[in-house]
Amino acid sequence: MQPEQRDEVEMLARMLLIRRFEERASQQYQAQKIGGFCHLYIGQEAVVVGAVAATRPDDYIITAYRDHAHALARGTSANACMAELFGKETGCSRGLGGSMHFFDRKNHMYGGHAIVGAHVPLATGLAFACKYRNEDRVTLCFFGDGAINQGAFHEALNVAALYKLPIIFICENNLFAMGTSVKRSTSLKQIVDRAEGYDIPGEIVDGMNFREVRDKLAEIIASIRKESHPAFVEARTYRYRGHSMSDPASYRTKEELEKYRLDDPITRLRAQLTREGKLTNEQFDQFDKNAKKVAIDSVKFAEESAYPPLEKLYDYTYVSGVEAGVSSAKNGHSAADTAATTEKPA
Amino acid sequence: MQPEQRDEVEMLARMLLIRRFEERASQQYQAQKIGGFCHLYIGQEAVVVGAVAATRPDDYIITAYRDHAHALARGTSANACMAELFGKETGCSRGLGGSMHFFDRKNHMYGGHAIVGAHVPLATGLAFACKYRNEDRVTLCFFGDGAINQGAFHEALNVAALYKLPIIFICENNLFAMGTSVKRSTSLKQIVDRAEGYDIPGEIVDGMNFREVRDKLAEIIASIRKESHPAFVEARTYRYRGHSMSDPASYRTKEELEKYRLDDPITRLRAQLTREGKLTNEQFDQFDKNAKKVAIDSVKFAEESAYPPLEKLYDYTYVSGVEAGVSSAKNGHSAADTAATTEKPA
Amino acid sequence: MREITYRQALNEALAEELERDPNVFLMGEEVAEYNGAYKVSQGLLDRFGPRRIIDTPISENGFAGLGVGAAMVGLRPIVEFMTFSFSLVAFDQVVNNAPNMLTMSGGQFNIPITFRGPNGPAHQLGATHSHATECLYANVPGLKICTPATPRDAKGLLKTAVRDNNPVLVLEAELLYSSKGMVEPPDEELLIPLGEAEVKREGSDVSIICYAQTVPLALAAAQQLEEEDISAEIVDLRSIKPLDEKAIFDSIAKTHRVVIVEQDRPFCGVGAEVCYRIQRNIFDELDAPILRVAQEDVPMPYAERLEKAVLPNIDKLMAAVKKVCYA
Amino acid sequence: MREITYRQALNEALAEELERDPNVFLMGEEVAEYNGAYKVSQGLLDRFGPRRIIDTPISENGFAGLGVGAAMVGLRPIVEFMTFSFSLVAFDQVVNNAPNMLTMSGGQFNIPITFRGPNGPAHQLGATHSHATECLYANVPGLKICTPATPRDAKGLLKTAVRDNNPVLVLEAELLYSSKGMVEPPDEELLIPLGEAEVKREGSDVSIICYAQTVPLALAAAQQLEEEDISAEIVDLRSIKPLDEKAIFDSIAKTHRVVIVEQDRPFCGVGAEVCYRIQRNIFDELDAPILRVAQEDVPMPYAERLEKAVLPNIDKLMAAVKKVCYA
Ligand SMILES: Cc1ncc(C[n+]2csc(CCOP(=O)(O)OP(=O)(O)O)c2C)c(N)n1
Ligand SMILES: Cc1ncc(C[n+]2csc(CCOP(=O)(O)OP(=O)(O)O)c2C)c(N)n1
Ligand SMILES: [Mg+2]
Ligand SMILES: [Mg+2]
Repeated sequence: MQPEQRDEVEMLARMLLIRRFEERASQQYQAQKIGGFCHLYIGQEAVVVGAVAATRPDDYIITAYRDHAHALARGTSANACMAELFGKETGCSRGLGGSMHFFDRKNHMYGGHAIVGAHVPLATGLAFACKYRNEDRVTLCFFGDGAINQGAFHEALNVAALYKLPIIFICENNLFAMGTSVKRSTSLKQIVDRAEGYDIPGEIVDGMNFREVRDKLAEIIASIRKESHPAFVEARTYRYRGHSMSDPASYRTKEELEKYRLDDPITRLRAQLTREGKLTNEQFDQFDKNAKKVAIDSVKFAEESAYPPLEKLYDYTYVSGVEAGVSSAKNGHSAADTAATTEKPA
Repeated sequence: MQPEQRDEVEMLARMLLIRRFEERASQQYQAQKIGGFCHLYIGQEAVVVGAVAATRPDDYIITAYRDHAHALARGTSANACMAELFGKETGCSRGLGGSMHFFDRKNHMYGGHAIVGAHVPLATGLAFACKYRNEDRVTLCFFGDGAINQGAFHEALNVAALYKLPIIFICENNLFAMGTSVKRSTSLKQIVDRAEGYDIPGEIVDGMNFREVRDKLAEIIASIRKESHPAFVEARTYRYRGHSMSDPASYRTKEELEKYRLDDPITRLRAQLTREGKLTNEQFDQFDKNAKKVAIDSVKFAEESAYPPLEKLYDYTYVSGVEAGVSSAKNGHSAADTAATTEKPA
Repeated sequence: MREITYRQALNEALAEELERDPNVFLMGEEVAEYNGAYKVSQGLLDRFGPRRIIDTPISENGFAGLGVGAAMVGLRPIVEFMTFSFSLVAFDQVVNNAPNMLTMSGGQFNIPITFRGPNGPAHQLGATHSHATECLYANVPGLKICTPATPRDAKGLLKTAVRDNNPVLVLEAELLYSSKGMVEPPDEELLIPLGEAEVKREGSDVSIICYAQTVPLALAAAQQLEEEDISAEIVDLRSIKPLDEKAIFDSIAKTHRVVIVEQDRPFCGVGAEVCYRIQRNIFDELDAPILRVAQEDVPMPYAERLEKAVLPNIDKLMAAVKKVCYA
Repeated sequence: MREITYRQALNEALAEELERDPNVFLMGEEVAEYNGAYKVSQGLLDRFGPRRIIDTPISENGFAGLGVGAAMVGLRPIVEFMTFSFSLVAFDQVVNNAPNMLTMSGGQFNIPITFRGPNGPAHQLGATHSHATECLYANVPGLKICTPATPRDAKGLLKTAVRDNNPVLVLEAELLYSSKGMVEPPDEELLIPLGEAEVKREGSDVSIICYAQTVPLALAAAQQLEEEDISAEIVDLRSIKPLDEKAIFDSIAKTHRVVIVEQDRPFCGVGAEVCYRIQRNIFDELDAPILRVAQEDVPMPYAERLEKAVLPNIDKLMAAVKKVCYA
């Protein structure tokens, strides 16, 4: 099967949308419209968009808490994303997940997971299901350079290799896990070497280069669709902002940041497309204007959306109803059960 | 510093003692004098004895639940070991640990740990303490081929590499984890390759060959004493018995077992020593007779020993007393605290 | 009805659910080629093949998470923990990913997974291998927990668990695997709803609340109490969560005296929660303080008589019953 | 006495213990170069150097186990969990290796380790990041658990924890890190014993049992109740295990009415155990059923008003108090 080729200009527009969305999110966080933790993706756009450009829409993707871009790249609307940050019912997780827990079943985006490394086993489960059902979908599992030191990561890679699951482990190596540089979290010369310990083929890609990410992923995906196996990709990238909104990132130099900014993934793809006559400056400006408008509109949408109603507080703990045959007045819901446990205002 | 050289004949005698002790343990288990789970080491003797022959008595050793041999190799008396299996107060863990939890502080044997993989982080703690105190001790951490797929193993290896801890991870690869062959638990062609994923130097040794184990370990230990670092050793060995006393081991062929028996570590070292004129048949028989006697005597000792007194039930949950300065009538013990919680016979 | 063992009942439940629904699969250490460490999955590999009966490496956190992931896309995994003591290395997957997914995704992903295996102290396995995990997991919203004590309950609850669209823990009792009991024949579908207790013996003087391994203990005590003219009603919770408050309250409304006998450790144990519910809701029905018999609050020692002293036993239970009866 | 923040109190405790005993070291994610995710270890790397203030990879199970191993040979590790929600991936090390070692080794190895970090819901962190772990760990024999609510208690309890020869969990309250309170000057050694509750406010009509983040809540309620002529006594447990039964019973002997307000989830929560102890031991002192205010039994939602509805709050507490006072 041919690797999917998504229109590059469209993909550039998506990177722009991510960038502008994250800038708005940052602003709204500072305005205290957004609560909890908030981790921005600015600088890393080429990784997820490059990867998505190489996948079919029905391939599975799953990631950690730095997840806004993964939803947007997959087609979740900016409105649903911003509304989620605002904790509104129109959010992609109905306001119950927040920044770290974006989900979009329709677009096969399986989260948004906030315990470092803990979603990597989940990813093997998605891939397992594809193999079990004899589907040729591929699962893309994104995680950070810090996650490779979690036990969950290790167990998942071994199982993926053993069962030959159709999965790509994509390490977004942005050089830091919070304030800890990769050098201080593992003794490896390069992260990709960890894959050797499982006999999983590994590749390094320049995560600031959309085309390189897309082409390498397309190649791997084609191989997996032909015959199921796991693969590992270390995407070398950089986050321009701090770890989260509350991190001043004083553990790195201004020079380092500037060096990476010069390599900006959006600027780079734009230059390539312009050079090749596929994009004019006017078109780019139009895309950018549009991205900004979509981001601003999403704030408005989020602001105007309703909060999740208090009455629904107990509605998401259990699904009621069981498969077949079981019936009991008491089965399947716990509201009555739990309501008795703690006191309510009279 | 020179690698320690322990007398080979003495080491052979120790292997014999382990063999005879385990045979008695098996018999006593069948006679229901021993409870719980019981995992025998028969066939693997050259691994731990070879390793101990290369260490100083003040080096640290720690292992999993197949631990009788590790205590015996380190100098714990057969009496204390058998008494532990009988659940007697004279046992090496006062009858509170049982087969899977042998401890001997005096001989620097730090357990006996029954959750697969969970002692590997403990081992890094022992090694960390040595480095922290600027001691040149080495920690030997033994575990099975099944343990390398636990998250705890992974996290420990990474930390050991990162902190350059003085530790040797010794995988006793006996080809099976219960009924699961290595081929079915990891996709690696050889276990030692897993060490590459941490940049830890790895070696394979023939675990049926005492001298090879000892010499390789001596070399590694000398290197570590010179400059602290971790190392990984895959010792290829075989267990003659089932996983535990309740396992008929029907997942392997008689032929496979017989093949390994021909390579018996005791027979092999005996032959080497005899060939070299260091051991006569009479001497060997005497050692064997002695080993059998020590094992039989240990049963008698265990039988005649007292059970841990019921009054001490609460004595091992907390140590009373704190370091300095803290004083309170209520602090440091919980007997009174817990006694109130559940009902006692009148 | 015919008499089968608890182990066989579980085996039948697994086979029937695997047969019924191609989305159901069984995964765990030694479940396939070895036929299960405790032989609960005996014969299933032969019958259903390696696609659906799957041996795993010793990676509890990994394969529990794999199960949760597979459940996100509609499979219905049955994950066996060789014992629930080993589920502690998978704790994060069981308490974070399985039960939180529905909330975190705003209702998009329910997780129809069953975690099962023996739970609680068996015999002389020592401190690391004797965990009774029911109270730890019962604390977690989003999980359901059942604790069958008889072959019939084992079969009926496990089958229901597999069909439930939420994560359910079936905490089996290793010491009861070989015990026997009457169970409906295989051609009669046996489904026992989660959240329904069962009065295993009627009585009028005192209610003994029990579950899993403490059910036979309570029944034995009831017999002995009978001789001393104390009539004990035995309420088997069967499910810890949801908890069948009504069955508990109904019994106490009759007896006015309660002893809870549980297999877990006392501090924040299941009995503490049951006690709270009782005194909060039917305080005036109580003629005596509620008493509990649980483990002693110490790590489990290996030595047999110490282990016995730590566990709930008939002497402790009898003493507690007499105390609440002022007998 | 001088006024300092809870964060500063913890920082002083760490510095003093590191200064006093060369066997003490601090280890965790971002504790050194970053000065702590919540700045509790501010300045310690500068003062004590990288040998004793140690950054780790994101490997909670690994470094918790490293700490336990180091404690086996006499070091006194202080292991920081960035939050106790992340301790769930290290659950096995905390509940198996740390507390069982003394028993399993027949008394040869005690484990003088301190696990510390923020515990319980903070603000809009969602289901995975809001775990209140006190009842999970309190169930485990061999652990001690304290839950300071004031800067003074934070300093005094943490220092005691480090000196205790057993594994101790210091469950801090993130939402209180910036709160202020009077604490003895640095030259006065401040050690508060584990297992001693403190009456934070005297009262005569009702006892409110609380700890950690619910202490300020209880104090606020007491003030409001005062206006309605209800005099509430506020008992701050300070330690969950050992539990200071006497302080609880003494207060109830005065007031005869109790509400327990806890920050954890209700099912098998700390309040359930406290309730059991009370009704078992001083049943006749009670003039009303014991009521509890805990979290609602649902995974924590992100949306602010839903989170507020899940948490214990002053309205729920006031309502419960009035109910037990029949007011
Ligand atoms: C098990 C666990 N430990 C700690 C944390 C706190 N934490 C959140 S993000 C993070 C750093 C992760 O870094 P990395 O994996 O490199 O991803 P990045 O933030 O760079 O995208 C840490 C330590 C957590 N969420 N889960
Ligand atoms: C976490 C955990 N999971 C499962 C078990 C049950 N178990 C005990 S030993 C064992 C096999 C271990 O095999 P290996 O590591 O190769 O050691 P060997 O028995 O061959 O010495 C298993 C699965 C356990 N003790 N701990
Ligand atoms: Mg990173
Ligand atoms: Mg093995």
